[in-house]
Amino acid sequence: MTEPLSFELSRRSALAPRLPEADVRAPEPSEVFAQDQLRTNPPDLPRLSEPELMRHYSRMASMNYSISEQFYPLGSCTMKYNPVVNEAAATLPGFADLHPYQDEDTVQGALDLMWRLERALCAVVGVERVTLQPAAGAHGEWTALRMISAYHHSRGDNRTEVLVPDSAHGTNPASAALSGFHVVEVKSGPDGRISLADLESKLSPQVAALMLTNPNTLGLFEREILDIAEMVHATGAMLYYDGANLNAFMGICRPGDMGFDAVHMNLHKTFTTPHGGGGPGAGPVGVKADLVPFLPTPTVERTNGHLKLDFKRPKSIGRVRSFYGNFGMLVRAYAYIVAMGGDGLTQASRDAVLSANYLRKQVEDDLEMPHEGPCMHEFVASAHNLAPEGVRALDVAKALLDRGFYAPTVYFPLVVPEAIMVEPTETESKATLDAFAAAIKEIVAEARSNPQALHDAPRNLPVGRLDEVAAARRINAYLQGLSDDPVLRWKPAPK
Amino acid sequence: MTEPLSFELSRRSALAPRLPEADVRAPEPSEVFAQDQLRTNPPDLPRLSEPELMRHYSRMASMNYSISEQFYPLGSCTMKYNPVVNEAAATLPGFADLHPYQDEDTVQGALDLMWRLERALCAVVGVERVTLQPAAGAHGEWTALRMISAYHHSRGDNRTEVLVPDSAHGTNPASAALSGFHVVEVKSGPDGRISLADLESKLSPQVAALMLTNPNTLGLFEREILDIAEMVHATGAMLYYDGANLNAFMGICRPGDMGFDAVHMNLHKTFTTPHGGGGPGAGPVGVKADLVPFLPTPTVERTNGHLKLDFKRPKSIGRVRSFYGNFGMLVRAYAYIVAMGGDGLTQASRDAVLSANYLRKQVEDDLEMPHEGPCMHEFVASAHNLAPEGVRALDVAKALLDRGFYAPTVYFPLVVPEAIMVEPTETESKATLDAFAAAIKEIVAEARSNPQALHDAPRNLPVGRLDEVAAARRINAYLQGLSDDPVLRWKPAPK
Amino acid sequence: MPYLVHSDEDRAAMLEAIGVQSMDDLLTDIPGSLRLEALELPAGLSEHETMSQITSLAARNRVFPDRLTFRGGGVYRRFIPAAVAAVTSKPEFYTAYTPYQPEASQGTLQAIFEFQTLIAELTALDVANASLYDGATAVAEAAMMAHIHTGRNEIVVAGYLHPEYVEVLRAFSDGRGIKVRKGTEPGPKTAAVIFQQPDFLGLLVDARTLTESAHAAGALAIACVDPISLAILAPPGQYGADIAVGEGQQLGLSPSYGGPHVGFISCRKELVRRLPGRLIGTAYDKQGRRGFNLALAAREQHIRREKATSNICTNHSLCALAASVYMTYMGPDGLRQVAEVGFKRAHALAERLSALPGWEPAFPDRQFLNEFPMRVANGPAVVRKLARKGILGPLDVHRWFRELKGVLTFTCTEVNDPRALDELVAALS
Amino acid sequence: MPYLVHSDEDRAAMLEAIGVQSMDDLLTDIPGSLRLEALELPAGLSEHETMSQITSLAARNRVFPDRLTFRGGGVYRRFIPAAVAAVTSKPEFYTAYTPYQPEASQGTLQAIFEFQTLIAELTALDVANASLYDGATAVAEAAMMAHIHTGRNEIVVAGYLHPEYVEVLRAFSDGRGIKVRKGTEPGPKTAAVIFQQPDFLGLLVDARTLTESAHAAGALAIACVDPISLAILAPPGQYGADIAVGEGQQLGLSPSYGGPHVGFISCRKELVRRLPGRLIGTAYDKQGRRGFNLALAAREQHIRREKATSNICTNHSLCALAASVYMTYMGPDGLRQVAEVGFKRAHALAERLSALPGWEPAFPDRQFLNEFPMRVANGPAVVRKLARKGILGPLDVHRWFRELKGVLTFTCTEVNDPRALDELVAALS
Ligand SMILES: Cc1ncc(COP(=O)(O)O)c(C=O)c1O
Ligand SMILES: Cc1ncc(COP(=O)(O)O)c(C=O)c1O
Repeated sequence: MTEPLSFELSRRSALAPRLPEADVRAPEPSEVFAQDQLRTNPPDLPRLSEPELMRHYSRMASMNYSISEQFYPLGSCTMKYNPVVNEAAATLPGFADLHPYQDEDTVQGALDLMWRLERALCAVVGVERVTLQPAAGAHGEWTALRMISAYHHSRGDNRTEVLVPDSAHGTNPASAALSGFHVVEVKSGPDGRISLADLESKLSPQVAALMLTNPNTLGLFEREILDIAEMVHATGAMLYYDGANLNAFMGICRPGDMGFDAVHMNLHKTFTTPHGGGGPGAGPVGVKADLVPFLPTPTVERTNGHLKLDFKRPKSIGRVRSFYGNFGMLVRAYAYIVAMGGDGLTQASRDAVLSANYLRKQVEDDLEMPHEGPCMHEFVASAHNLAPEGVRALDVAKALLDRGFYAPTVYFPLVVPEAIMVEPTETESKATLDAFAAAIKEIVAEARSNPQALHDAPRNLPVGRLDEVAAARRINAYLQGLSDDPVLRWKPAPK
Repeated sequence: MTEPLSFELSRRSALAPRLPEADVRAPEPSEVFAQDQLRTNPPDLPRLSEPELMRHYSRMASMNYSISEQFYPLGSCTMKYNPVVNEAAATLPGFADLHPYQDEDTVQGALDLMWRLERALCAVVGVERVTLQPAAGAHGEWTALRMISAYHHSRGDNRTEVLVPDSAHGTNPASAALSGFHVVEVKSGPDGRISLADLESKLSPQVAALMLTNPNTLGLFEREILDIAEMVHATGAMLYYDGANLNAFMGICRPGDMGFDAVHMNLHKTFTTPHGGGGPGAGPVGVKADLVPFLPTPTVERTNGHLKLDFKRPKSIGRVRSFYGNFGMLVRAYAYIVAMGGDGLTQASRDAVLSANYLRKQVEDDLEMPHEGPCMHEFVASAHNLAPEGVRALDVAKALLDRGFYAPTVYFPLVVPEAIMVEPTETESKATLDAFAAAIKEIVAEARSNPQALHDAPRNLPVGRLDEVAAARRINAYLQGLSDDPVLRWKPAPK
Repeated sequence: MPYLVHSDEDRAAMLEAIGVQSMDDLLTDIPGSLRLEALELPAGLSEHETMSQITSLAARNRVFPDRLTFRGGGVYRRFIPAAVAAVTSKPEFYTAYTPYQPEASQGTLQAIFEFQTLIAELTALDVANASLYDGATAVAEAAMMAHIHTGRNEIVVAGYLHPEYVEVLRAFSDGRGIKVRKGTEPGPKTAAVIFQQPDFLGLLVDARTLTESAHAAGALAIACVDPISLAILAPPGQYGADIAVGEGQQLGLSPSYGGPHVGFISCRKELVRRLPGRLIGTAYDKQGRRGFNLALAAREQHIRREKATSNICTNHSLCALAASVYMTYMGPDGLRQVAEVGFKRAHALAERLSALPGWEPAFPDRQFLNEFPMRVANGPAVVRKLARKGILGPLDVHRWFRELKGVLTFTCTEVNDPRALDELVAALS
Repeated sequence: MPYLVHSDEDRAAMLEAIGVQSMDDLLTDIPGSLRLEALELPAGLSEHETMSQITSLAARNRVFPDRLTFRGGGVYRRFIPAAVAAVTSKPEFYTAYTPYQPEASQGTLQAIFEFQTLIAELTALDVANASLYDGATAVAEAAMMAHIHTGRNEIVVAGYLHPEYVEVLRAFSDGRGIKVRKGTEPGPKTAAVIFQQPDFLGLLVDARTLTESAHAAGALAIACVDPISLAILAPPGQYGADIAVGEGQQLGLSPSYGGPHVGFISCRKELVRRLPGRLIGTAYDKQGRRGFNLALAAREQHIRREKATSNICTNHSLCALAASVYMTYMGPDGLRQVAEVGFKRAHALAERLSALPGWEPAFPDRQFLNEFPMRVANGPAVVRKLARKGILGPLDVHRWFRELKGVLTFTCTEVNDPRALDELVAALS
């Protein structure tokens, strides 16, 4: 069943909620402001009673798949269990009700938490300092590139290029470009790893940094990472670590030890802060000593047990967002780290790798495996083998939805045709992995026996497969002034 | 999709949760207790990791209909919107973390809340005092009957009978019987109201009380309530009000004014405390002056702004449960009353009556209406008119489930064959009522065109119609020792 | 008004559809003399003002930290996993009614079926019901079962049964002409012997002997048990009790000034038909899928009316759900761990208190689990002094028992960390 | 370990199925020299101990009551309807990912589509996106849009734009060779004029004139607005601004020491293809059922990579959901009421403060809505004194602006009840 929009449920006659009255002697806005400064037409917000509102959102919620109810093997996204106690922690009034401009001595607990979280993250990734300010992974990438840029500038070195592998996530080249760099792509070799030859050929004194994730987006560990680091550093460039794949090796190895100079972490992946249907996340960035002077302001500093915010950092790249980061998410991540401990985090990564290899094994005869294993915390399969039946990765994805599973990431990374990228995480049971493998087998069998059924999937969801092409056409028509349907928003009927 | 039992998901090898260690020097239990005092086999509780546990319960939750997502027109149950702010109120640490044996001066806020709630309930139903102790409606009925019994005894009057109308809820006769009374049934007349003639014939000096609800379970106001009260009181009996139907007339009239001597209220109906899938509720009982000495201990008393619990009540019937009632539910009900105010409660009842009459009107041509309107806050229809097609009230109920509505109460009250008892409440929109009426029309049409479809309902739910007869047979077999399947519990496989 | 949905326009349209002029036309059955002008209640408030008022009431209560709470007496501070509230705050659970339509209520039904199994396992008896209001009414309901089952009119209460439970038992018994007697010797009229294990003071009773003497007299044995204790102590089924009852607050429910909590009851197969309240069982649909439904309804008020085994209708489902989540979170090992931590800390504390001048164990020969009675000269003063130091000290049981002057019961659980014990001892020294 | 599911037995079975001997066989790609012994972190704690530790950190913060909080500066205490948390705490919303599979994500998609519409309505512009990180990055993203759209390299910041937003704007601009200049006069290189309405001090700017002068110079006008103010004040669309941005914290989000909050951005139709981040649109299935999906993805990083309009991937969806619930709860009249209450109380307070000796309005000729600057000799001392009395007093803006010595900005909202104003004035007298 679909649910009407709040705007469609709205009735003009519905009453406003009861709210406090001003209860003071004061003028009306119309007595104070010029006509021109006042709004002429009230905004057309919906008018719903509270019971209608709550039911509206409750019904919408039930139209979502989520890790709370479904296996959500979305590769590269590390959809692991979000501990419920973390929600309780973040909503403690002692955190939730703090104003960001309170005086330092009234927020010692908050600052201490940030300090401790920073130390813990330093320990996990092997760096000197961490800024907690960036709001997400992409924001962290860009923040790090700003620091790398500032570093080179501070040495009078005007480097203009950033190298990015062809298997990289789209945010990497985008962040580099937005940071003012020219993006140069580095090719992957046949084994799914970066081609050292190609890298060699692209490295030059113009190169400011190489952005890598390891294991890479194919779930494969870059075995030659130490050589890569040496090559990169030899040209004076820096090595940047996209931390989206950090879940693969906590306690097993560290980006800092591999030679990475800057590292972002997605707290909403590795450190269980919930993804919220698309954020908020948190994308702290860790750096080695060379980059420390360039960290965003303020940093959290501790002297004799007293914590303070340090705004006086002359070489800093400045602020990358308001205040001190997505503090509420930092609380959750800290709670996770405390509960897991060093032993727990290590076991988490080991289990994540184990689960990925186990699941890969279960489906290796059903889908194509373009690269040899073992994989790390995720693997990329291909639906290429179903091409003869006209079945695509997208069909497999939709058929999984019908079977009660969210779909893996599809068509990413771009280097694998019909990619199906599966990341089970450590918080899914063997029974769930087995059920997923059985569903894949069933779908592959159906691809052979009745491919149309797969094209028709999903059938058990509130809507069937949406026609995205037609939708794009309608948007074009609107933007070109050929249609009144704004597509990107509801529009009140003309009065 | 169905969900395995936690016991079925359990694996012997699963780890226990991390818990605090004792961290003190102390003996082991086995060193202190005799062998005989120790448990020999650990209980066979399931072993699930937290992620598995949370998903298990999340999936079960999604198998429920509830007022948060569905119209739930369950007659006599007043399934109205449960304000979300009330949940926040009840879980404030200042309430949730109070120990019942804290000293009075550390719980003044809690006692004041109880005091204020008592005053508010007195105002709504028109009585002198209210005890907040009973845990539910049935418990309140029994508590009131205990008081009525004590009252008569205190006057040396040994009355042995309680009169209960044939349309009464099953808890009424059960409560009377458990209170040691002999139950005598009073018949309803053809207009759905109590037959005064029959009442007359049953009244005698043996009668301790008449239990009534008004509007009665047919949703009809007992027009002759003042005559009834006079007749009952004339014989020295008391009049008891079953408050399940109080939502019909808050601010419109009051049981106390009608002549009722004792009144229970279901806070989980009229006062929006959530029903929890079957409780906890709260069933306060209000009484007129004659019964005040018999109230359960303790009562809450206020002198000069200081609140205390009064345990010294020599005529009291004693305690009806531990501590002071379902305090958490009292907080919720109080929050509701404060937010609604006198004006809001009155409008709530008016809207409840309006909605019931409106919905009755929409379906009066589709189902049989055994009694003339107007009704109060609910109405009882009958599926008797579908009998020629072999369709029963139960079929209508199941067909409604398939259409996204919970079912009305069926087969109650007993005086209407194939009863379908509909209580829309004031918190459902006209649009919802219209949709429900449309569903009824569709079902009635289907009864004529394809009755088998209705017998096969529900089809869109996790399970189809359950064979309750076979289930009962299996229980009998178990209880008679003819089967190993306990039916009423999961049983570990023999080791 | 906050939770209403109809606008005046809706109301007019609905009245018109009904075919009446005004609301009053729908209320004509109500005698005019009964019609009220208005409720004598203040006008409603906005949500913000409502919460401000409620919050300031809450602020007039004093909350003692869990780690410094040593008071029990039937309600205990314990670690409650966040999973419990995460489940019980799901509207699909908390805003559903009693599962009359099983196909649309499988969530509640399955959860309660699991609760029944958990309680049956814990007590080592055959079948448990879907919940009762609290421990006190559970004791009373069990006594009523025994009364009907044996046809006898006397209940013997052995030892220190929670005094409030005894009061409730009396209220239940009074109406039905049942005599409640304290003692340990059942007679020919005795329907049941009821004992609490550990008892109200925290002391262990000789459950097996009490059970055997009940049986010897043709009476039933009813054990009122602490569910967490059963991870260590012999469960009722092991020593042959017929019915087990108890209070489930410790299984994941907050103290909440005494409620809502949850009563549980389980029994031997032979007594199942006498059980009060709801029972959930398995049932199958035509496709053979397993589901759950309300079972043995023929015992209940809505079918049997005055002949029902009890009048209970609404029970404490959501609290039973909380208890299920708690027990499932713990598992057998977790529950044992929790029970042991309380046991050990209580024993460590008892030893330290006994070393303080003027303090002595009230019953030095009796064993206890995690609650224990000490004797001291000036009980009430000690408790007041601790309160001033921010400690919710022991329970002064003299209030209920004359013979226990100066007896204070202390409780320890996993929330009373060792430093909290130090603070308590320091405050008493 | 708390959140892991595999038992040792499971692990062994899985290794066997994979066909390896040990975990290490799966980690052979990692050079031995990189392998870690162990993390330098303490061992894990139980949930109870974890929460105890976190709770004691929280206890080391001082929470001022909302009613006695007069500090704003971009983050405000407001009444948050309980409905907001009731919705955002639904796991179906908060544990979902970005809605890549629309058919299994209609809840999130529809909610965000409603958010886009609400923001577009509020700002009176054509289209809004699905959210940005915060107000600061929203300003910067808008500037980048203008830079690309006009091909120009200068951003003019007019008046008191939030100083932290300016800093972030600079950080964004630096990398791309864009100059940020303060002033009100755009020139031929100006891509956009950015102003805040009301500004950082709470004062109204002449939005129409600024917009017109931007347009006259061929630049875009970017208005950074307070969403609640738009219930009273002219929205950007009304005075012709091209892009509206702002911080949505006031729409139902707690202060939370500065985040997570939510940035919003809306624009004229002509600029839609330049928008950063996610956009949701309607789409239909074969049966003609309306659904919602991610739209215009060709602007985004996962398709366009280095040519994308922005690098944003994860945005602030759940905060946008909270804001949607808030705005829907309020409706147009509720939002106006909230805005008016703040306006009136602020004006009442300003008048009373102006009557105090030594106090004067810092900009007596300028109008304000619910935040306003006062001047007093000893600003910092006043603020400290109030803190001692339990009041989170005004914001000392001298910290950012040399010229504003002794200027303190006060904020009033519906949570500062009249008695709270009395208490503040009394504390200052
Ligand atoms: C490999 C990789 N890098 C970067 C990102 C961007 O992170 P965020 O979405 O937090 O901005 C992602 C997120 O999907 C990713 O998978
Ligand atoms: C008319 C009537 N009386 C009494 C009761 C019993 O109330 P409770 O379920 O709270 O015990 C009900 C509940 O369904 C009822 O409808």
